[in-house]
Amino acid sequence: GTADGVSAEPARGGTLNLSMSLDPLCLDPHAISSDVEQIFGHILTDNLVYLDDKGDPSPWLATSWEISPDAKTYTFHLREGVTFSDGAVFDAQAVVTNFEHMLDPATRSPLAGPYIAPYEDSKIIDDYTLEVHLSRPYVPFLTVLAQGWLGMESPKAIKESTPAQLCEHPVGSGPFVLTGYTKNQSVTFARRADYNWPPDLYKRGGPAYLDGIKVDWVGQDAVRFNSLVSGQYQATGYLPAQNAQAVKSNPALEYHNNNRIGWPFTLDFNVSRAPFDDIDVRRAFAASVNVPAIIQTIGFGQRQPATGFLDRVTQYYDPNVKFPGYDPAKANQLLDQAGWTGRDADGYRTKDGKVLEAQSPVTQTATVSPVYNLIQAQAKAVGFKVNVNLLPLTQVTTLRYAGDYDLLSGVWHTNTPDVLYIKYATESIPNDKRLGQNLSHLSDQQIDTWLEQARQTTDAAKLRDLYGKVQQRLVDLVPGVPIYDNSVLWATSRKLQGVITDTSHATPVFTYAWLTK
Amino acid sequence: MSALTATDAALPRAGRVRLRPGLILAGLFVAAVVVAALVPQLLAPHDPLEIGADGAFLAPGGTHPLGTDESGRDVLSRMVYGARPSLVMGLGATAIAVTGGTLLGLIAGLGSRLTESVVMRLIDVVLSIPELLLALVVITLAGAGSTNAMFAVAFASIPSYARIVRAQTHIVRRSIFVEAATGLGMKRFTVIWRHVLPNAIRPVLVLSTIGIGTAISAGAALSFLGLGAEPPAAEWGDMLSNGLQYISNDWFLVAVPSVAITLTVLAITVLGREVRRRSEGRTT
Amino acid sequence: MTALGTTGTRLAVRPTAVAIAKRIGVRLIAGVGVLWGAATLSFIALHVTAGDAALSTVAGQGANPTKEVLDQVRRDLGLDQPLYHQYLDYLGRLLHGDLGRSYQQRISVSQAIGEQLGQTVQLAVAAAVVAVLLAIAAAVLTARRRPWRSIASGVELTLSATPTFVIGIVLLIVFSFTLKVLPVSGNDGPRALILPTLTLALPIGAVLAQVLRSELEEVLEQPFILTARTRGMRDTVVRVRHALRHALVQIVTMSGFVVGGLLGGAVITETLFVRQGVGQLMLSAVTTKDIPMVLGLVVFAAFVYVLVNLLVDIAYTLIDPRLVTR
Amino acid sequence: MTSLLEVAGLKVAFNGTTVVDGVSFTLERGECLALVGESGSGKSVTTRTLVGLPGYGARVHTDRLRFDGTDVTGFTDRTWRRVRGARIGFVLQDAMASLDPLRPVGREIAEPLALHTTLNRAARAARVHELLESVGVPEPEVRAAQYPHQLSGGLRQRALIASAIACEPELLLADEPTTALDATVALQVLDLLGSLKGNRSGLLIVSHDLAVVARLADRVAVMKAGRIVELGATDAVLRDPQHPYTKALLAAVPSAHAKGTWLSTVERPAAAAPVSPPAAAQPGRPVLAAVGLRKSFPGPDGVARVAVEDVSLTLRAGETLGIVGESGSGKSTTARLLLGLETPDAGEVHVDGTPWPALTPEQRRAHRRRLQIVYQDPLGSFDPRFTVERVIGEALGAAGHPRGARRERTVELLEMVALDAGHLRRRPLELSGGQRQRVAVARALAAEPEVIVCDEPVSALDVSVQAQILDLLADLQARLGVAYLFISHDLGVVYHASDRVLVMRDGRVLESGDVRTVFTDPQHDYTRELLAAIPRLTPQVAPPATPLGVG
Ligand SMILES: Nc1ncnc2c1ncn2[C@@H]1O[C@H](COP(=O)(O)OP(=O)(O)OP(=O)(O)O)[C@@H](O)[C@H]1O
Ligand SMILES: Nc1ncnc2c1ncn2[C@@H]1O[C@H](COP(=O)(O)OP(=O)(O)OP(=O)(O)O)[C@@H](O)[C@H]1O
Ligand SMILES: [Mg+2]
Ligand SMILES: [Mg+2]
Repeated sequence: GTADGVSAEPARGGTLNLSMSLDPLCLDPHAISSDVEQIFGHILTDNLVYLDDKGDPSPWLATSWEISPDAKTYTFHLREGVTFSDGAVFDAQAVVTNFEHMLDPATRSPLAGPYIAPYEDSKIIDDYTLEVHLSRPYVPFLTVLAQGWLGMESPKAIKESTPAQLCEHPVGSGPFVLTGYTKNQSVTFARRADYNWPPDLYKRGGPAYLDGIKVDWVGQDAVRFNSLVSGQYQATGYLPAQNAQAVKSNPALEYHNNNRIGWPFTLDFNVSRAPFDDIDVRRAFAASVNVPAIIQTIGFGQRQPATGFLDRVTQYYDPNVKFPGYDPAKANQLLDQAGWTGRDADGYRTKDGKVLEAQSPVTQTATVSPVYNLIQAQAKAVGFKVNVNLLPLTQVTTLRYAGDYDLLSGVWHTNTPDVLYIKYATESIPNDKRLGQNLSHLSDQQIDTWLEQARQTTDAAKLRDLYGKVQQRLVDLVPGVPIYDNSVLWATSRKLQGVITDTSHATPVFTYAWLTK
Repeated sequence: MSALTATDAALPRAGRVRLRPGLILAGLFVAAVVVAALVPQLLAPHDPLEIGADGAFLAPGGTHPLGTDESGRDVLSRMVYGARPSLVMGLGATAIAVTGGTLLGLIAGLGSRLTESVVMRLIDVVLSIPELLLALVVITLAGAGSTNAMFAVAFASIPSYARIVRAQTHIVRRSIFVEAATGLGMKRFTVIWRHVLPNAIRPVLVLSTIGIGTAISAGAALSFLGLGAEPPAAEWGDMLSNGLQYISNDWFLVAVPSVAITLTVLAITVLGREVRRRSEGRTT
Repeated sequence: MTALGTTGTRLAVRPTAVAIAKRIGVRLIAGVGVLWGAATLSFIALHVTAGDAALSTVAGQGANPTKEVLDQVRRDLGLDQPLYHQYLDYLGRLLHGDLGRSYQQRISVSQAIGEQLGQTVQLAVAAAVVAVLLAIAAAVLTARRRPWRSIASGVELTLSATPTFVIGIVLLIVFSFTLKVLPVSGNDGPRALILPTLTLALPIGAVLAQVLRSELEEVLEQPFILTARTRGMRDTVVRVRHALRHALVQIVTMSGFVVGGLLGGAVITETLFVRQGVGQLMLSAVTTKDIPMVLGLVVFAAFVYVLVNLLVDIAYTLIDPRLVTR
Repeated sequence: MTSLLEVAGLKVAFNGTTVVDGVSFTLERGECLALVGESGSGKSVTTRTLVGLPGYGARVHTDRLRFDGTDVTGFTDRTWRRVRGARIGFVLQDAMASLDPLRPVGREIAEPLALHTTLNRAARAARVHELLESVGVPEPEVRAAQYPHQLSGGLRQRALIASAIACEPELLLADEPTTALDATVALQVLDLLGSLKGNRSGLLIVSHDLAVVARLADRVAVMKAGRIVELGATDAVLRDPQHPYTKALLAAVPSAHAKGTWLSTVERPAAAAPVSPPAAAQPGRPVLAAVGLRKSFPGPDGVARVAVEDVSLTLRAGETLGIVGESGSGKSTTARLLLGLETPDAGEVHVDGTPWPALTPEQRRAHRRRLQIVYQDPLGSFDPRFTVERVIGEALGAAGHPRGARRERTVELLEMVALDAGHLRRRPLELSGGQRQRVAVARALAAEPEVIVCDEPVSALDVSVQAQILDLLADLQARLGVAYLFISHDLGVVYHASDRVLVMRDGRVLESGDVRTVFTDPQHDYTRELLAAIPRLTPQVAPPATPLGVG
């Protein structure tokens, strides 16, 4: 914002009207997995650490820390003078209460708890020094603490409220305080006058400039875009890609397309069963997908094609690893080679009377992304039948954990390359004892070893090497087809200045944003 | 003897038809929709699923008379191919609903008092849930998809048909001509089969012609909410909700299916009303 | 004289009150039956379906919960109990007016419905009023008046055949996207209510107008209308004072249709205009299999149905004295 | 002095069809003119045109139309409104439907007062009570607060008249004021109307029945097909009709002729002559007999209402037994009990000596066929989808006729009821009232019955059509020897058609016996009252009825 020099001098006051697409239905960051929380996280709560521009943790509410050589004990030195908006004091006990709240099953934490799953216990050294013990080496622990879902909440509120109440009214130490929440409609925040503990990287201090923020949920893409254009809102999240061009050419608006850290939008193959248990079939399918065409159609040129299984802004992303591209001739050749040489009446390949087909359960929504149509059409061109089954969310979820599918699509946004552990470690395969995100059911010993080693070191060179090898190995094993890098599209009014882009989530931070008159 | 007939007034014979222009237009439109449903390849210039090489959001003209959609598919062809699911929805749902409704209505209307009250209370219960909610629940049970949507729409309209049949059965059962037939010494079953059934079903059949339009509209609404047809099948409601996303890019994507649905429902309604009018003995 | 007049009125009224009370009593009992039936049917229906509600509660896309969390949720929701147990439990709570807690929102269903109800009621009432007024105006002004009658009935036919969402989209495009005179979305302010209200009201109003007009025309054929004319009454007064009341009976009869249409239309209108309300709640509850919420909404809808029927019954007896004593 | 009303060359057409074709007459003050003629002859249209309300889509042309000397042809709607209700009162044809069912009758009666006078609400209420009293409504305060459906037909008709005379109009038009009423009530209404004329106001009364107006009118105008075919003093017209149509109308009044007389003007079918002498002379075996029948129905409030109480009767082969009684007296219920369509609460019905309950279903069906019924409403008794051929064919089938021979027999039957084969393909809706009634008779005959129950077979018909049906029935009895149970509330018709008669009231038989005996020497007060109300052609002195007068 400031670069345009419209108004370099911050002005105080005004309420920011922000439109978002979907209410998480719970505002307690520990209890939800919604993307929206990354914005709220930094409105309501502060984190122990903040990532620097290299992706390494830097101080925020924790001023410094030490890691034991076995990577299992972390000693945090905490910032003094921080208070929660209900008056509770931020100290070592508060941090412990937060960790325990994240892990308490009653919280039903879908993300925060699992991110610190190795947490065992803590020892309070003094009011502002805390020693945390993990059950196993887990260096990414520090990094994930920078995520919005792991923001610090008031221990008083945690103790005095039921989890459901906390959903309605979480209390943090952030620059704004929750003042009103109507489910599915709007949530309002007011500035906290005594806020003075932003991360140094914000390069500003003191309370926020805005008097308040009002967030409305506007589900329809077309309506959200048009209400932005009409001036009803000064900022809009999840800008529909099809409207990007219009925003760019609108002099009153500013366009933001920020790449995010994590796992790109990928089609996972279920490698545990036919037909994708055959690596040739996987390779063939991958070669049949025309990624640039898909991106052009669904991304309106706003997305970058993925090059491998990590988004390119992720730490230790290896630009030399290249996922092979669209090559229908090769796809046909591989399928012939795999024995799928017959053809049925519709032109689909068969082997021993069986049609080459894949089941792809997709959550039904009013508008299903055209990506499935495109993939279906492209696969058909090489004789591969993709059945897109639109199902209610519940049934898709049930199928997902039961492993009953051939193709599943998704993204995984986080702030650490350890996402590869979440997605591809054998330990992450769902089974009846554990839920997990390794939906391709890939189980590779080498990958497991490298990912485990990466969890034990802070040595950048070693990490680069380990993650590089994993990325290459994944390209070789083809557990899926990476399609495009995950990015977040935003539009803001030119009247809104001083928006900071968050280093973990690439979302806007409004702490020191202001509205010009 | 024939002199007695002198008092016979000249009476209008039924079947004299006066066609109004609206009726003709409606008839032609429905005919076109039927042709599109039966042999879409006759009217459609392209394969509705084919993702064209010439790109998305093409303006109308050239090889794409109505342009292309977000995936580069030909809009005209999709519109033409969309006729079939709509008609199948309209006819299928109505047929199921009328059959179910007639059965229930007859059971209630001819059965014992106990049977009647059980059936009617059941119908009351179903009727107490708004149609769309009922359809949504049915789809939650069965999953989305055009067949399930058809059953959902049908299921939701069974009660109203059943009520009509039951009420009609009651009227017919007590009507003098049924008594007259009984008075001729005919068997109960014969009387029911020959007189009660056909007369009880009649109004429902007439109403169902209008019901077809309503069912098409309801089916499109489900697709619009994302609970109907499965992509990439061309279906009007689905085209519409997709097009709505791109309304700022190309309003044609919304206009085409809107007009198609509206005109089809309108034309069927116009014809249905004419059928009803005729059945009530009005000729103008 | 006046005293005697009152006696006469009382004579006519006394059996009325008793008769109405009796009718209401019978209706209430039937209504409870309907509520129970609706609750039971949907309970069975929802529990028979595929899909694990606990999973969808905490394990949607992007979530990575632990097994303990999932088990905890199952316990919290009572999903680990046998089905008959869950049913009896549910009925028991229902008897106390407790609809249970929403899986997704983690608040009580009555609270969730209560929070959204205001918006929907606002929309529905506005739409109902607009629909009825438009219908009455159209019918009274155009019944048996030649060129206007055809024009109005053509417009009505088109509107009643146009799906709600198409009407909404057209209004949005014209007034919000193109003319930019009305807000695109939102729940606040009367201006944001205009387009959704019209969207909901137009098709319903069109159907009502058609029914009303044909009813009016039928009434206008009646001898008592001619009688009123032979007394020297002017046409418009005859329409309003004599004919309209009869036609209103028809509107009362159709109130079931109107309420159903409003509730169903609300789902679509709220989706389209991104308004909050019971319709939205319904849609999201159904798609996420939020069982208590869906059940609550079904029971709520059934309750509205029972209530409306009751009111209709009372309205009938108020409008048409024949129904009481006949 | 100018005439009250002058009409010359009045023509009214609907959609190009002329329905009133050059009507001319005058009406003086203090005079009563009757307009008579069969249904559809244009009587109502003529009267409506007199107040400027000919109907939707009417085209009116008139050479002269003056009211009290003023030419009203150029009246605007506004001017008309000042005349209507104030100077011309109108009692519409359909009394049952001429009062707004949703408003108390008092409000309806007060309406002309509100429109044309400056009376306030209380004064209007007082005037309404006064008016009701003057038309002979007891307890006017109570009645004024009641709704039309709470009033009997007679009271409703009176209320309507009260509303028409509320502003003391100079001209009162009464269209069929007695059609819907029971004979006794009709008489009272006629007397009421008679008492209204006399001073300075004129009365125009419309009816399809010459006899009805005979006792009231000073002059009679006979209408046919939109024209006045005869106009003259009542006495003269009745005694010496000039136009053949008037003659036919007069001849068709059944009460004037005993059984066996041919009523209609059309020639008697050759095959039928001569009509056999009254069957009562040769009593046959009893085919239907009832002993102590009783039947009650649950009313809307759940309380049982007795419809038939202790009815016993015997119907012999070849005779006609008439049942008379006012509406609701249990006539139809008795018939249905006899036919076994309804089970009695007490008593027994014997068919050929066997009681219904003793019969097997098989035997019952056989018996049913032998007992046929012709309904008051023939249209409702046909399956609307069936053609005449199927209607009769079905009855033939029931009587065991083989399929192949049915067509021929159907044509025969149609000829018997004077319809030709051209009617075979028609559906009930495509037939006129008289034709439907004849098809109903043909169907009854098709089953080859011994008994035909005729439940009000002619009450919905015009006199001329009524005459044809009555003739037909008589002719068939003579030829086929069927027995009739003849139900009617019209004593004239029963007198004409029956050998023996049963008078019913409130479900009980008051009196029974040979029709001549009962009619000439009634034993019961009620029977006498009924008989007094029979319209007669010769104008008589009205029996001493309740004294009525306008206040
Ligand atoms: N509003 C109208 N539109 C068209 N035709 C009409 C209208 N009113 C009356 N007619 C026709 O005019 C003719 C005369 O009708 P009218 O009502 O005057 O008969 P009527 O002599 O009063 O008969 P009835 O004894 O049955 O009352 C009939 O054929 C009727 O169908
Ligand atoms: N099926 C029925 N249910 C209830 N009440 C009935 C039924 N049939 C007849 N009644 C009542 O029994 C009484 C006698 O009726 P019925 O039809 O025999 O009279 P009616 O003499 O034929 O009269 P009308 O001349 O009007 O035809 C009436 O009060 C009527 O309301
Ligand atoms: Mg008339
Ligand atoms: Mg009767």
